[in-house]
Formats: sequence, C-alpha cells, structure tokens
Amino acid sequence: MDYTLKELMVVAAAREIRDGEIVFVGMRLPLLGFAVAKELHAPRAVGLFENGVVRDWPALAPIFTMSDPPNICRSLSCGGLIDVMSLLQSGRVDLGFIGGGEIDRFGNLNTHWVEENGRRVRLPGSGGAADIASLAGRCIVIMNHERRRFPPKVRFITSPGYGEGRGWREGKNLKGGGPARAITSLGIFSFDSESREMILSSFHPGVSIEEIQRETGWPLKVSDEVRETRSPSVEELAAVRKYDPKGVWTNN
Amino acid sequence: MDYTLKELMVVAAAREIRDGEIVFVGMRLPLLGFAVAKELHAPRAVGLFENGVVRDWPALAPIFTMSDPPNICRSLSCGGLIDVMSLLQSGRVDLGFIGGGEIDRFGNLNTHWVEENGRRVRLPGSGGAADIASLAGRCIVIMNHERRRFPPKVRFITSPGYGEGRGWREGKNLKGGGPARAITSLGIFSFDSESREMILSSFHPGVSIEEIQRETGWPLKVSDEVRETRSPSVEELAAVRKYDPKGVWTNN
Amino acid sequence: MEEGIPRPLEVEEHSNFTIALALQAAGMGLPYLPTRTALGSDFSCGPHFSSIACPFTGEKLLAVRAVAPDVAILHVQRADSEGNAHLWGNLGVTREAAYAAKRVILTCEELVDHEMILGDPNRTLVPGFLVSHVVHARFGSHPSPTQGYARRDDEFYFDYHRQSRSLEGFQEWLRKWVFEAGDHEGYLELLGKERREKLKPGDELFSPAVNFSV
Amino acid sequence: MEEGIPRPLEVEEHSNFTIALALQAAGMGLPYLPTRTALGSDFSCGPHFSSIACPFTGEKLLAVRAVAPDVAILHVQRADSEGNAHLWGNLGVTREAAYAAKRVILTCEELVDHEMILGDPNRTLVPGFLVSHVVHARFGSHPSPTQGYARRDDEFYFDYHRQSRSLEGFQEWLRKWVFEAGDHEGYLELLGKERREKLKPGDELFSPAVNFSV
Repeated sequence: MDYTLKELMVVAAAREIRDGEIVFVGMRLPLLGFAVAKELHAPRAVGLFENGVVRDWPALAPIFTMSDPPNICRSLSCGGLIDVMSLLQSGRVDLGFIGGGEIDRFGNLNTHWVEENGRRVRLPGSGGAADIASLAGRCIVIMNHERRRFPPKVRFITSPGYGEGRGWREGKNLKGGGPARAITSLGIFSFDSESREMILSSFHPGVSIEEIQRETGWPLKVSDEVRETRSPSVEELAAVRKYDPKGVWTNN
Repeated sequence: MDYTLKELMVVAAAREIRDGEIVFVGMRLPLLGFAVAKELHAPRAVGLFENGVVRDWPALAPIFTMSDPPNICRSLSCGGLIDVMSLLQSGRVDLGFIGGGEIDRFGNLNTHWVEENGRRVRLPGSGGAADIASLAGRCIVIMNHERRRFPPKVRFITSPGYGEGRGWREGKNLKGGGPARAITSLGIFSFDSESREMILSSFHPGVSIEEIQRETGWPLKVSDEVRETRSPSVEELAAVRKYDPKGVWTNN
Repeated sequence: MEEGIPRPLEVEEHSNFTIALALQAAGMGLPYLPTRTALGSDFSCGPHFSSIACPFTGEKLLAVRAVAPDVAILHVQRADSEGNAHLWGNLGVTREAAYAAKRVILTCEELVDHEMILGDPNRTLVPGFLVSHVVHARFGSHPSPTQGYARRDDEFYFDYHRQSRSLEGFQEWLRKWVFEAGDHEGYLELLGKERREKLKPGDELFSPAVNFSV
Repeated sequence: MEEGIPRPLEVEEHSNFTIALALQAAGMGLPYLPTRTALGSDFSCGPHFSSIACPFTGEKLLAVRAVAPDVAILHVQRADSEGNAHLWGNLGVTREAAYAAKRVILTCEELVDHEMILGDPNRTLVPGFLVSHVVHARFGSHPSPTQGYARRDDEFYFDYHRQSRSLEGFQEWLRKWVFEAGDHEGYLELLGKERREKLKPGDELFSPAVNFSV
C-alpha cells in the first residue's frame, strides 16, 4: 500500500462532501477531509465550526483546535457558538462529522463512559456531537473499529443515531436525518433505509468481511453490493499530503 | 418666566436620574434630560437605546432618531436590540422613560388607539415602551396633560402601569417596578405605595391644582406635601441649552 | 392603512422586544421563544402570543411565536458578490432578520473583493450562503442614514410626513419618488447632486485596526 | 475527578449547544430556553432539562434551565480601566458568559484608553458596567491562544496531558505552575523569555478600518 489507513479514511470522508454543501466540520480526519473535498470535487463547500467560525477555505496552517488563530484568520465569518448552532438547528447544515467511544447497530454513539476491567471510565462527553447528531441533515461517523467499541447497544446514548430503529427519531422529534455513513478503520457502512440498521457496504483493502464481523458485537448485515473500498487516487493523496505534509494526523 | 415649559420638563426628567444609574433613554425630552443629568449631578450614568446602543456621553450632534450616526459614533457599545433588551429583562436597568397617548390613574399607558369624534385613530403602538414599562427598575412617564389624554381607565394597555392597583403587577409576574413618576405639562406626580394611584406632588409655576384637576379625568389625589415644581437652576438651564441650542425640542 | 386602501393588511401587534424575539426564534430554528416582557400588555392577547409556565420554576412567562419573513432586505456598507458582508454602526435586528428570513437581499454601499471581507471575519453580518441577492446601491438606505456613508435626510422625512397625511398627497409622493423614479439610478438623479453631496458625512473617523496575525 | 479528589464535584451534563443556551437564558434574564437538540440523548434526562411542548405547534422540545455562573473570567485583547473591552478572533460563548455571570473578571493583553474603545463600539464585548474587575495580563490566555497576541502553546498542553495522567504527576504540575509560580509575573518568568518569544504571532494582519463618520 502506498497510502496509510488514515489517508484512506480521510479520502472516504472527503468523498461524502458534495459541492456547495454546508458542512459541520470536526477536528482531525474530517478537517482534513473537508480540505481535500474543497481542493478536488467540492470547491464551493462551506465549513462550520462549533466555536462560531465559518470558512470557505482551509485554515492557514495546521491546527490542533478549531480556535487556533490560523482557523480564525481569514475566515468568512467568526461569530459565536450560538450563531452556527442556530444554522444547524434551523436545518441549514447539510452534513456533519462525529466520532465516539462506542457505536451500536443503529448508529447510536456513546462518548460519556465505558466500562473497562469492571471500572467505569469517564469519556469526554458530548461536546458538539449530540447537537450535530440531532440536527444535521445527515451525519458521517468516523470510528476506530474494535469489538469493545461496537456493542449491540451502547450503554449511554450521547449522540443519537436511529435509537431502537425505524421511527425512533421521528418519535423524538429529531429534525436531523441521522447517520448516513460510518467510516471505520476496517470498512464503510451505510444504514438500511427501512430497518435503520448498519450495513457493510465496503471493506478496506486487505481487510476481510470475516475480520470485520469479528470486531463487531452483533451479527453484521452485509450489502448485496459489498465491494472493496476504492483506494485513494493520485489526486486525492496529493491533496491529503498538501494539508498534512508531516503526517501528524494520517501516519498510522 | 425665563425658561420654557419644556425646559422645565427636561430638568424634571434629569433630576430623576441618579449618579451611576443605567438608564433606558427615549428620544426628545428624556434624551435631553439624560444629557443634562450627565452634565450636572450624574456624570457616571449610562444610557441605553433600544437599537442596541450604550452611551456614556451624549450624542455628538442633535439627533432625530436613536439610530442617527452621531448617536452611534463613539458610543460605548453598539450591539443589537436583543442585547440591550436582555439587560432590561435581566433586571440590570435602573430606570426608563416612556410616553403615551393616554394615561390612567394607575399609570397605565395606551399608545395603540384612541377614539376621536367617534372614529378610531391608530397610534404608533408599543415600540419599546411596553418592554420598558414591563421590565425597568422604575419608569418615568412624560405626558402632555390634557383631559382627553387622562381617562380614569385607558381603553387599551400598551405599557402597563399598576393595572387595576395594588398587587396587579405581581399577579402578572412583571419584574419591573412600574411607574415611579409622571412628569406632565402641568405638574409632577408620584404613585401611592399602597393603592398605586397617581398623586400630585408638585404643580408647575403658574399652574393651579384646580387647573390640573380640570384636565384630569378622575378625582385627583393630591399629596399632603404638594408644592410648586422647583424652577430650573441657572446651571440646569445652561445644560439644557448646551444640548438644544436652537430650542428644537424645548421651544414651546 | 386603517381603511384598507388599496387593500386590507393583517397586522400582528408586537413590541420592539417581542418582534425581535419572534425573528430570533425563526433564525434559531425554534417555533417560539419565552420572554418576561408584555405580560400585562393588552396586545399580548393576540394568537401569536401564549401564556406559559416555566417548566422549572413554574412562573408565568409569555411565549412569542416565531416569525420567518418571506424576504429581508438589508443595507450594508460592504458586500462581496457572494453576499458576505460587513455591517457596522447601527445593528438593531439586522442579524436576527437575516437569520430568520427565507430569502435575504443585500443592498450595499460598496461592492468589494472577497478578500476584504476575510480581513475582518468578526464583522461579517451572516455567511453569504444565507444571502440570495446582492445589489450595489449607493445611498441605498436613503432617507435613513448609513454610518460612514450617508447622513439621515431629515427634510425628506418631514416632506413625506407632510404629504402622506392625505391619500392624494401620498399618491403624489408615490408617483414622484417610486413610479417616475423607475429605478435606483433614477431615484438618485431625482434627489439631485447637491442633495446627495449634503448627505455625505463629515470627516473620516476610522476604527482602530485590530491584528488577526496567527 | 471521578474519584472525588480532593473533594467531589457535582457535574451537570451538557452538549456545547445546551450549555450555551443555559448561559444565554441567564444572560437574557430567562429561567430557561427551548431547543430541538439532544431530544434523543440520554444526558437530557438530567434535572436541568425538561421535555416540553411548543404552545403553538404542540411539537416536542427540550427546555434547558438557565445557568448563571457566580463568576466568569474572560480574556480580551483590549480593555479600558472601566471594563469596556474589545474582543476579536474566537468568540465561542464569551458574550453569553459575560451576560450570564454574576461577576465578570476581564484579563487583557493591553490596558487602553477609554477613547480607543469608543473608536469601534461594534467590537465592544459588553458594556463596562457588567464588569467587576480588570486585570492587565500579557499572555493571559496561555496556553490557549489570543488572536494577534499569542499562539497556542501546543507543547504545554502535551506536557500537561502527560503529567496529569497520574495524581502525583498532576500534583507536581500544580506545584510548579500554580503554587510556586505565585502570580502571573512569576508564571511568565517560569515560562521563560525564549518560550514567550516563540508564542508571539507572525506578521501583522490588520483588519481593514471602517469609517464611523457622521
């Protein structure tokens, strides 16, 4: 392989962004994915950050937090948190990226606490993830794929996916569309439009469906059209490396 | 008299402002009153305008509306309407000035409609007056004193005074203190702390109590300590004329 | 208007604060916002208000129904062709209206490069993707003022108030300033060069620059 | 913290949006604000949330109880001695916190003349009468950045994260950077001149001035 797994994941995230879309961008991989999409197929996409920043081009320099000066400088707009959350709540954000400590078969995410060796371990909590999961037109989840992170049912719903399945979001009056895709370290998943259950749509090069099943805590549904995840193109890889020249985010 | 009635009213308004107070300023006479108070006894008073402006010194030049550039320029803060209304709603405004088309014995104001010759005449509505009357620590009402404007009960409450008397504001959960004073073209009134009814506390020079009663639509209560309104001092008059040199607001 | 000429209009009574909250609610994507104002005002009996209790304290509040205008027309000093704009001076409910409206039309004193907007992102009114049209219109707020670009035309207001007292006077005013003016260029010409010169503000009073360096 | 060392803390779970709304509610003088977020999130079962119905549409919403902090400590670029301040760059929930808090302490990179604040009233954070204390503290946001004045000290964060993994490491960190530093001057000295120089941002990037002329 002449690319890293994280480069593949960044490219997969970038491919989810359509031109002209309003995107709630997270840090790390989605941030890079946004830059790659802007560079290639979505030059008119606009990025929103929950601190109030709206950008139509990537940050001036590599950043660790969305509030670092290079992400503020020469942004399109730098208002307050409530300004961008208002755009989200009024249905004007097309998609958002989130991650989590645990994800279950209906795409619910837990970033509050997990149990490790019988001890409750505190995770960072919601941040803006519950807001994006509740309100964005569609959500893209980015996860490390390990069995302990893929239980059949999360212990605590921080960021709602489809809850207990079909109709659950509507019953809660959640206006956002819910998870459209999960991009994991092993493959890419979509969600069944009827049952709302996670379905494997592609496995990354060198990963078998069996391995993915082993790392998933419930009997995995596999799409009839399952295939290998398309490798990054030369242009895609060049774009990733332009924005992460030292591999800070994308070295394995 | 070496001063006009309106100069007397401006000075009376100025005297209501204590040093350091946060004042919701209206246009015309209260605006001048604020300038006079700042010049003389209340140098640390701060003026709020419902368009979002906060000033610690009077406008650069005479203005017709609070949004005229001389009222914006070199203000302390120029935010939005909701910013200053939030200060009002959270109880941080000490007093506000309002006027009206009609006022009744409990200090309720009507600026919605009156009947003239059997025809309903539309007035400008609330503007910010209902908000100030509802929420300011105390309210100062400025009125032309004519019998048709002083009915026993207003036909429509735009800006609440004490409603039907004692306890009414508390029943409505109104957080502001209600009218503390009415400065009219004939005299100055306070409000009884028990019954909440308007009480004549001073009559302007040259005006008799009988005349005030004739121009008031209910049997007028008169304070035991009623006296003549104190004439403007030399300093007060000088301050009024400094800010209204052409008498735009204070010529009779 | 009270007589329904040329046709009746439906009026929703508001205070300055409640209409601002109605716009803010729509801009935030909410069906209402609560407030403590107007609890004793007779106009708060309208169907766009509702008496509610706080779910935590039980105290009486007023709910204000959201208002999402079909269109908001807003005047700014600087805009780029994508609708990213700098507004300064008086704000009032401009931002709330821009977030609330289904469509936003910006008129601007100066059409500027995108780069200039990026130079001060804290001053951006709303992101351009909320804006549907940008119109370059010098003196576009006339007879109202625009900080740094136009004084208030007090005489124009006095004239309007005088003429609009009668139906005939108002129609005459309309004929001259709207129908015969035709477009904004015609309107400015009608206003005349001398008057436009008088509306230009005095000495420049520039804000202190701020440093966005990284 | 999970183990209650040195003493237990009560935690209210929020999302970024709900804590911002809780502050906004307090700053607006309201006991709560409604929202559409977190309707399916387990933390919204806490006592500071309540499921409500819109009084107009009947739809399900979430009420967020107001949070009025006892004190807000906010860092700005410029403040005068009365607490009138210019803040630019990242805003987040700074304004909401300033309106919500019972007391506001400002730390500032530069203590400036009142006249400079008046030069750009649109950039004023909050009127000074809401501010109880002003502290002149260069690099006052360290290790976080301040636009135009200080870069983020990434290394300092890495060190802290490393050391705070164990109780002993955290206590050692506290001893050095808090107790022994003593005050802000001591802290800056401990940081060292070289490190402070490295934190200074690069080439100046000034905002375009705006004209407030009348």
